[in-house]
Amino acid sequence: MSPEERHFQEKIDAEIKIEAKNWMPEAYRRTLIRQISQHAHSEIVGMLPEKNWLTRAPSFKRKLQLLAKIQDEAGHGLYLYSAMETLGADRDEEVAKLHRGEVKYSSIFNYPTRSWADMGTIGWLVDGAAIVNQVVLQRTSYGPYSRAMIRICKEESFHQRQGYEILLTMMREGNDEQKAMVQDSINRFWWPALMMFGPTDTDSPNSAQSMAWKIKRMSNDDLRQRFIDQTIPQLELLGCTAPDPDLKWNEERGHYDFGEIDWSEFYDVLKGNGPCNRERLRTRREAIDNGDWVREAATAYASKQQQKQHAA
Amino acid sequence: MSPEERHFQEKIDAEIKIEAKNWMPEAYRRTLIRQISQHAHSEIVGMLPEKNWLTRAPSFKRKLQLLAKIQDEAGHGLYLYSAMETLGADRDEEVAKLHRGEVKYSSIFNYPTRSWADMGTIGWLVDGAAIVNQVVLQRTSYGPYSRAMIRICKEESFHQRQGYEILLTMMREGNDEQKAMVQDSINRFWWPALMMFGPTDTDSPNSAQSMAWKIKRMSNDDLRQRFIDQTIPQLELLGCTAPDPDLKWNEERGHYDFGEIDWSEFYDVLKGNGPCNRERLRTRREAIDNGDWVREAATAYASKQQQKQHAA
Amino acid sequence: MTAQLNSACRQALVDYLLHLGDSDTVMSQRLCEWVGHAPALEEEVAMANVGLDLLGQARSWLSYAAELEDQGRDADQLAFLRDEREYRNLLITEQANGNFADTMARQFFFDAWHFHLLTALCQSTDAQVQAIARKGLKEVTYHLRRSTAWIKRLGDGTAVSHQKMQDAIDDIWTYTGEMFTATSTDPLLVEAGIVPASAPLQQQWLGYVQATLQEATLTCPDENAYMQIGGRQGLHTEQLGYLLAEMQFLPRAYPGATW
Amino acid sequence: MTAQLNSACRQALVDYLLHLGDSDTVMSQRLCEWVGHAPALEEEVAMANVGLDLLGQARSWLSYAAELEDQGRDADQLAFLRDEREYRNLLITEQANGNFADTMARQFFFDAWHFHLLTALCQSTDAQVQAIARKGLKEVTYHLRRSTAWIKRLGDGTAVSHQKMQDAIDDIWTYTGEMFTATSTDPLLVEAGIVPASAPLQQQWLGYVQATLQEATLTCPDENAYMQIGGRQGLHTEQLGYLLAEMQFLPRAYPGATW
Repeated sequence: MSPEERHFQEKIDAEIKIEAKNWMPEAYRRTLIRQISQHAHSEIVGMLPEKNWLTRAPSFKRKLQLLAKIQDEAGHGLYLYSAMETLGADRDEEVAKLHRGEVKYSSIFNYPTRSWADMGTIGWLVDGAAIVNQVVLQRTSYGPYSRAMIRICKEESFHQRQGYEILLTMMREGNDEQKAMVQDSINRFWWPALMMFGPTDTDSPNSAQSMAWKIKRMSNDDLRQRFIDQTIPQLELLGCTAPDPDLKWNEERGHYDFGEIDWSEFYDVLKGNGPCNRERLRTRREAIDNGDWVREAATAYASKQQQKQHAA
Repeated sequence: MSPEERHFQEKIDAEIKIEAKNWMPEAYRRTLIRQISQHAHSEIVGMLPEKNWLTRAPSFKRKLQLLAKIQDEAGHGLYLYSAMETLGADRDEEVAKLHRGEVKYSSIFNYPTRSWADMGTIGWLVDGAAIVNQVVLQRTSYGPYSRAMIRICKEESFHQRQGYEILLTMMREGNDEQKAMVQDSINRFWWPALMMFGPTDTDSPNSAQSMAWKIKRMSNDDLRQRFIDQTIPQLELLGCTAPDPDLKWNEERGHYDFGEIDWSEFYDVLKGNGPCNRERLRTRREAIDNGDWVREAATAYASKQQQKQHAA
Repeated sequence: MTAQLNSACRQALVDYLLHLGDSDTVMSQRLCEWVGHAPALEEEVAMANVGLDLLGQARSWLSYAAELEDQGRDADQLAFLRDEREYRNLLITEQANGNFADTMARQFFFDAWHFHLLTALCQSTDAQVQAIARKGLKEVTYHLRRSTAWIKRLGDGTAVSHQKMQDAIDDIWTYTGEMFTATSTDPLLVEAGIVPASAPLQQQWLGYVQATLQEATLTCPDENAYMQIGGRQGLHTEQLGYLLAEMQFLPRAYPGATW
Repeated sequence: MTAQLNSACRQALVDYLLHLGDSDTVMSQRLCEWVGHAPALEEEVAMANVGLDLLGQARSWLSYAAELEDQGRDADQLAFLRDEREYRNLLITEQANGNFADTMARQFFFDAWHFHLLTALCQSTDAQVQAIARKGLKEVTYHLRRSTAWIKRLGDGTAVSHQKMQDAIDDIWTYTGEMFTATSTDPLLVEAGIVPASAPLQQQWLGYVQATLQEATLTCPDENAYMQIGGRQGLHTEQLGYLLAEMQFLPRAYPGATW
């Protein structure tokens, strides 16, 4: 280990944040760029399944909430890309990698939103799972990422409560069709939400280094267990069930036991075979391609303005 | 008058049809091409206001009827372009003239369809007005046009009855909202339908020659009066009213009197200022432009096939 | 004949009829969207013609489903008042029109399935299914001839049309596998001789498709590629909801009205 | 203050409020359609922001309309259960998004009207109108600043953007005149000092628009060109029906449901 590396690891061990200008191992930088860009891409792609019901939101209140949530997500994307750029990466280049299929975004957004209840379930389960992850990441070792997480977590918690409230309203004040919509939505998103924490620890070979660098701070399986434990009481309060016959409280462990996750589905979706992988990427690619002339115009205008100022 | 001209006019006077291979004055040919192409264009553009409710037709029965009607109109367009081509004109060239705004189609199709009732009103009033015109044109002097008219009139009468039946169903079996929809639709289409017969005879300078050639066989005003006279009893049977306070039976004339037509609106729409002129032309232009590569492919394939047959 | 069906079989048949009727309904709605936008006047006529046939078949299948279901609903109520989650159409039918090649790829794969399925249904032990299939087969024979001709024209037309046609085929391929999946209750119907088994159907379809694409100088995608399914379980792509919102607007906005 | 309105004036005000609320609702819906499709992430945020503001204003106007109307309806029922013929929005708001220049032309003309109108409504003799206008004006000031900036950027950007921007302006111009037309009952409101007269508003609008377009190196179309009207009478273009079918789907499909 070089003196720089030793010094770096000592800071990490002492819970001192690494900042943009500090020396860091190249692999640390690369791992972070990859992770933050994936996180940013997920915020942006994650707008699409919600947009699918935005134009069909059933009331002013719900439409305002949903649009505000989507706007927050675009904002999260912006913070995260900024945090990523402190590491010397370029936003456009990372987005191009996404569009070429070289980087991923969270697989959960490859599932379609099939009813209004999905707007509740995404807020509650999907954002809920994201928060469990992000709460831990608030203590991640890289300063700008950690600070972005703190800001994002606050807003996400708000979204999660809103999502839960959508479902609660449908279960408590809704008719039978609406209640069925909620249960159906939970049935469809339950397992994909559990998959959001990634493969089981035994199949997650890169985790060890990330843990040592404190980029990651808890294992996939521990995060997943934490999510399940905190979610089941909320599920019961809704009066709904999880589509998992093996789910039950284990007094001994002090945790819920749960059934086997169908990892073949996870890997299928990851490979591009989810129901919406193609649509999501196509939508994003077209948005950027169709916007080429707009961004070019803005650049041209800005440089004309600058020239005028110089001339004056 | 040359001997050819005399012979031609004698045939006209004797009610002998002029056929494609017969000699005819150049102006007769040009007038006919213009009239038939406008008629054909009207069939095609006329599909668009109906298409606007096709995807929202309220039942299988109505959707089947409407789609069949639209299909008939495309068919009418085909006959009419064929009749026109017997005069040496080219369909693509005439369509290009339409798209360049050099030729018109019936102004009635520049009005939007704002409710389902408009599907009834267009069938009843608009096709009804067209039929009054076309019934007379069955006796027009040019053979291919006359025969096309005979075929078209049969189908149009069927459409007219269907349109009327749509309105009758809404008035007799409908709720108050549906009845209001019908009356509103009649209010909107009444005057434009009357304008379909063109300007008053005093403002219609080209009519005399067309009458002599028996391309036209009744004056605009006579056709309009005939339409009104036959329509009012149907209007009364519906239990609706016309938006014309001056409309009343004139015992002496044996016809209905009616109010002054707002010709400024007629000329505005003709000039391109109707509510839908731009959309209609744009839709047609884009359809043909977007289809360029398809038609080119079909031509290329056909010539490849021909070459293969020659080679074999 | 319907009296002889036991209740499980009857329910299975209702489900199957909804699948057929909904697929025809949605496909027809997509064709309606083309009106006024076709690349040539002759195609306006042809697309309307196919749309009409499918709409008529949809009504027949749904009328029979309503009759068997026996809950006082008619074909219109089934088509215009069920929400997305209850729709049983094939996912391929709800895919957006795209360009003319996209529409033709969708149509061709659908027609080839439809033709071989109706051919088999002409031998159904259920007289009503048989009657509807016989009537429909005449129409679908023409549909398939037409879409096959377009695949060849576009595939073996110009370089531009070839590329567009290949892209269209590659793009929609993932929705073709679903046509040969069975629900848990389909075997009851197969056993009763009411509907054909999927496996031989798939072989016929694939043979026809491969031969046509080859003649059209196009590459047939991998038959073992990953396939999207879900339509028969009411699990649709995000496109269907919009289609239904538009199609069902009037019956939803004016409940109980007669039109 | 509402108690002091006589019944004719009250009806006129309800109508005017529907006009404001519906215009904001429809404009916001069009902006919602852009989500995920904007040319840059910053624009996603900005468009959502404008859409949110307009949606909030729509709710305020319609809530007040519902209160004055006093028929037991609320803002949601007004927005989600009225059909096209009852909608009172400006035709410009319902025009399709087109490309980014089309959307910006629509937004700019609307914002310039909106800004000058709300400025005037800040002096309304109706306290509630005044309060909603004051709150809205802050938001609309930003909207106008943003759309003005885009008109300049695209107009004086590249040759391509200049052409697209000019085409967009020429195309939507025919829908701008309607913003300054009055209904038969508007004079009651003008007389009561509740709303401003249109003529001075139009002059302010035109001055601002002409100056901006000039700076953007764009040509301002003829102010005396033929103008399409009808929105305030519920006479809409063929675009609104589809927008409402989508927007109103859930409340129509599940009557009376709480969400």
